[in-house]
Amino acid sequence: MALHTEPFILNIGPVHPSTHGVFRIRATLDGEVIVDIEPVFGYLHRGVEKLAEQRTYTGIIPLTDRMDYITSMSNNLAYVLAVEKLAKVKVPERAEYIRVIMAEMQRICNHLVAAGAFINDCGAFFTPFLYMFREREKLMDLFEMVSGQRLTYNYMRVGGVSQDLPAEFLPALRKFLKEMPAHIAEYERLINDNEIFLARSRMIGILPKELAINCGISGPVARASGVKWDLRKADPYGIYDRFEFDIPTGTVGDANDRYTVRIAEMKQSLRIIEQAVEKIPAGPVISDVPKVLHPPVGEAYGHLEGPKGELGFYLVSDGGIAPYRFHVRPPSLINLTALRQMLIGWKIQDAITIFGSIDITMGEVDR
Amino acid sequence: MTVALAGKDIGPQIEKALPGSVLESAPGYVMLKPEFLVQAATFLKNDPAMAFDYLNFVTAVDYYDYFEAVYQVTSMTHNHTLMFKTRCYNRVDPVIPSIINVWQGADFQEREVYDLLGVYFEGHPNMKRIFLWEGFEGHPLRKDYL
Amino acid sequence: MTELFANPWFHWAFYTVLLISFALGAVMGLIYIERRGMGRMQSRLGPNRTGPFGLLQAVADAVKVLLKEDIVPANADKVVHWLAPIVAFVPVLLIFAVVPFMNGAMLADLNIGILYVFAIGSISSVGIFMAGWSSSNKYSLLGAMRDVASIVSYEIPLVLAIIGVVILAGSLSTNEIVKAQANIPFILLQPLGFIIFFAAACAEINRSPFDLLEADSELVAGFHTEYSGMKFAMFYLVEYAEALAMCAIISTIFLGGWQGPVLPPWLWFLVKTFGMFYVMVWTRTTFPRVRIDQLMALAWKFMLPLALINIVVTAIEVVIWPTPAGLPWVLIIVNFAVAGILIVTWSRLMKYGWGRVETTLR
Amino acid sequence: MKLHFGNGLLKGMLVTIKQNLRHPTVTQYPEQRLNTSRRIRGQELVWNKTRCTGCATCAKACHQGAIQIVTATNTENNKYEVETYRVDTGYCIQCGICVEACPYDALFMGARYEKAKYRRAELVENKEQMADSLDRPVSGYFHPERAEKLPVQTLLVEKINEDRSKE
Repeated sequence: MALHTEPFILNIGPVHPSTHGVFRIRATLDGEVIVDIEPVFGYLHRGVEKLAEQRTYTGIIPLTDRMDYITSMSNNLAYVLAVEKLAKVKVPERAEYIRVIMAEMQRICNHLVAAGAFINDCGAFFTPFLYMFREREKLMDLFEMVSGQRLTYNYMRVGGVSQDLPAEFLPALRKFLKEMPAHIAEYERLINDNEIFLARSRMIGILPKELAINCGISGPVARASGVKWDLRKADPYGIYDRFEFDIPTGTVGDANDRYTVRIAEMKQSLRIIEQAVEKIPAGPVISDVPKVLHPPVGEAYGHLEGPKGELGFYLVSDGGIAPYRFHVRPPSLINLTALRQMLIGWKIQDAITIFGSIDITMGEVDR
Repeated sequence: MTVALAGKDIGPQIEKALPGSVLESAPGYVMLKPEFLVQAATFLKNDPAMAFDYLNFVTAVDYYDYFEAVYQVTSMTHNHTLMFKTRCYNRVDPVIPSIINVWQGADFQEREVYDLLGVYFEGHPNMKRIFLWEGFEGHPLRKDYL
Repeated sequence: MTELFANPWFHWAFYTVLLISFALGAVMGLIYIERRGMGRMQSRLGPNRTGPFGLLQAVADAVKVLLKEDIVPANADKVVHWLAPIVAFVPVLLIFAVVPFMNGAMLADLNIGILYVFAIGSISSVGIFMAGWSSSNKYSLLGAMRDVASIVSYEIPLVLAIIGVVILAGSLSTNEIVKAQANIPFILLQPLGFIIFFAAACAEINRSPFDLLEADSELVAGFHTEYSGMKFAMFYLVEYAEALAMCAIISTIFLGGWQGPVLPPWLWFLVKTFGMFYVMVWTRTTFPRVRIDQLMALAWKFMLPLALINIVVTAIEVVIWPTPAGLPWVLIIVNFAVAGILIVTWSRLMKYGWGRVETTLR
Repeated sequence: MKLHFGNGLLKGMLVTIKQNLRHPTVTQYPEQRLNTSRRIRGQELVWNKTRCTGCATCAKACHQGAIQIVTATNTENNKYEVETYRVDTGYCIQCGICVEACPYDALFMGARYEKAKYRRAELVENKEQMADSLDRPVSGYFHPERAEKLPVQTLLVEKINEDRSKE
C-alpha cells in the first residue's frame, strides 16, 4: 500500500537567516524535495524610481547608494555614466582612473561578501565569512578614507568624482594589493578543496548557458554558465579598454562554478587596480558641470558591469532638473528569473545553496 | 565596443520581414505596432543577422496620453544592441503583448511594469503585482498618481 | 571512608550529586571553550566581558535565558511541548552513570556499560522529535524528522565501530575497557574505528558538519525554533551535555580514559574529554554542513561497510596476535595502513552532484 | 571525478588552527577607538554663524528636505540675518551634498557619530546646537584645509601588519 503523502508548503522567508534580506520563497515541498517555488518580492520596496523623479540629478546619487548597499560605488558609477551619456559630459582623465579603482575595489568587496555568504549558506559556521569580512573591512577603510562613509559612499558625481584621493590613499591601497593575493590563497586553502563543500556545491543548481542568456542573466552567474560576456570587454565604458584582464568563465554553471568565478574575478580586479594605480595621472577630478543639471530632452541607457551583473539606468529627460523617468535595470532581480528552473527537484538545503550562489541584495531587487 | 544599431537601418528590415509592423524608424529606436510586437521580437531574435539573444531591460514610460514600452536588446554573437518601443494609447486599461515567450528575462520586469505603471502584458502566465501587495490601489509610477 | 562508600545508598547519593554537578558545570566550560576557541579560530576574540576572560559569560547567558518569557505557540501540543526538553535531557544525564572518572569511580560499573550508553543515549532523540512535532512549526518538524533519520542511521556505524574495541578489550564494561588500555590507547589500534566513531558521534549528537536538525542557515533553529526561556535553556544544555557525554565516552574507549602518567587520573580524564571537545569545535569551525541524503549515504554506503570491515580485520588480528606484549608496532602500522587504504579507496566510489529528484506535483 | 577524501578537510583544518597564532582582527570598541576617516560624514552638521549668508543653497540642495532656513532683516541694525536654521538629523542621510553646495564654506559635516536619541523630536537640531565649537569637531569632508589638521585614519591594513611584526 502506497503511503498517502501530501505536498507541504514552506515559507522560506521573509525573515530567515539565509534569504540575504527580506526575500520570501514560497516553496512546495514533497518531503525535503522542492516541487514548486514562487519567489515573493517587495518587502523592501521603497519606490526609488518614483522618488528619483522628484529629485535633482545630483540628489539621486545618494538614492543609488541605497539600492544595492553592498556595491554602492558601482551603483553611483552606473547612474553617473547614464547621466553623462544623457547630458554629454566629459570626464577628466584622473577621475576616470579613480572610477576604475573604486569600481574594482567595490567588485572585490562584493565578491568577498558573496563568496562568504555562499559558503555560510552551505553550512560553514561563519569562518570563511569572517575571514572574508576581514579583508572587506580593509577595503571599507579605504572607501571611508576617500568618501567619508563606509557603506553609502555617494562619491561619484556627474562629470567626475566629488573629491580627489587623499595623499595617504595610494600607499595604503598598494599595501592592500600586496597582501590580498595571500589572503585569497588562504580562502582557497580553507574551502576550495573541502570535500563537504564540493559535495554541497558541485553539479548543484546547474544553469544551462542558453537558459542563462534567455533569462537575461548577467555577471558572474552568467559567466559561470560559460557565457563569455563582460561589459568591461564587450562595451568598454570609461577607460576599461586600456587595461589588461581576463574574463574568468565556468564550465558547467553549477553553484561551485559561480563561487570559483567570483574568486577568479577578484584576482582580475586586483590586476586592474594594479595597472590603474601605476598609470593614474594628476589633474582635476571633476569637469565643469553646473550644480543643477539640465540635460537636453532625450533618453539614455547607461550600463556597466556591476559586481552582480549588468547594472543599467534608463533615463528619460524632459529638460527639467529632475529625470522624467528613472528606470533601473537591477541585476539582482533579473538574475532571479531562472530561480524556479534552478531550484525544482533539489532539496531545501540545496535551495539555500543555489539561492546563495546567485548573490542578490534585496535592496536592489525591491528598490 | 557594442555597436548601437540605428533604428533607421533596422526599421526597414523589420518592415520588410513583417509588412506594416513599423510605425517609426528614429535614429535611436524602432517604434513597433503593438500587434506585431511578439512577431517582430521573434524575428529580431531568430534572424541570423540580428540574433538579439539577450534582453537588457523592459520598461515603460508614462507620457500622459500614451504609455511607451521600451525594450533594449543585445546580441552577444554580433555585439550590437537595439532599442525598440511600442505604444499603447489606452489609459484606463492599457494592454501590450508580452514577450516572455521570446525572452524569458522579461518575466519579472513585465510584472514590475504592470505593478508600478499598470500596463497589462497579455500572454504573461503570471501577471500580478510583484512589489506591492495584492489589492493596492493605483499604480505609483504613473504621473497622475500622487 | 571506604566503609562509607561500601554503603550502596551513600555511593548512589554521592555520585548522583557529583554527576549532576559535573554535567552542569562542565557544560559551562564547554560553552566557554566553544565560543572562545571558535572566536580565536575565526580571527576574533569571543566573549570576554563578563567576569575574568569572559568566564562568566555562560552564567550570564543562563540567567538571561531563565528570566525570559516562556512562550508556547498557540497551536502547539502543550503537554508534549512541555515534556520534550525533559525527555531529551534525562537520558543524557543517565549516560554519565557509566563514565569512569578514575579506576572504579563511577556510579554503576555495569558489565554491559557500552551497550547501556547507546541504549540510553538515543532516547533523547525522542525528546527532540517530541519538540519538533509539538511545536506545530514546519521548520521544527523538518528538523526533527532529520534528527530521527540521522539517529536511526548513525546508531549502526556507531555501535559497529565500538565492537573492534570490545574485541580487543574483551569486555563491555567501560572500566574494564579503560584498564585494557594500560599499555596503549585504542586509538592507535583502532584508527578506523576511531574515525568512524567520531564522525558518527558528531552525527548522533548533531554537531557540525552533521548538525542538520538545527541547520541555522536553512532551518532557522530546527526543532527548538519555537522554544524560549527555560525550555530553550534545557535544549541548549542537552546539546552540550550530549557533546560532553560523547567526548567522555570517546576518551574512555579510545584515548585511555583516566590512564596516563604524572597527572592524577581524574585530571587526565578531564583533559582528554575537553581536548576531544576542542577537536569538535575545530571541525565545526572549518566544515560546511552535509546534505540530508549525503548524510544518509555517508552512514550506509561509507561508514557501515567500513565498520564491518574493521570488525573483520580486528578479529583476524586478535586471532593472529592474541596478546600483544608491549607496544605492538606491527599492529599499529597495519591498522593505520588498512584505515588509510580503505578510506581512500572507498571514497572513490562516492561522486559529486547527485541528489536531484525529478518531481511532479501530485 | 577524483576524490581523495579528507585531503581538503585537513587543509582547511590547518588554516583554521593556524589562526590561533595570529592576532585577532577585532577592536574592543568603547575602550579602544580607532581614528575615523578625516572625511568622515558624522551624524551631525556643523554650521558657522558668521560665514552663513542665509542664501539657502544648502536647503535647496538637500533632497531629503531636512534643512529649514528662515532669514529676516533685523530692523535694529538693518542687517540681513538667519532667523532659523534647523536640521532634522532624523531625515538627514549624511550624504554631504549640502556641504558641497555651500558657496561660503559655512556648513561642515560633523565628525561625531554616537548621537542616538530617545525621541524623534530630539533629533531636530537648531542654530545653537549646530554652532561651530570646540566640542563639536568638524570633519574634513569637502574641506581639505580642515582635513589636514585632523588625526590620520587608523587603517586595518596597517594595523594588522604592525601587530604581526611585533609577534
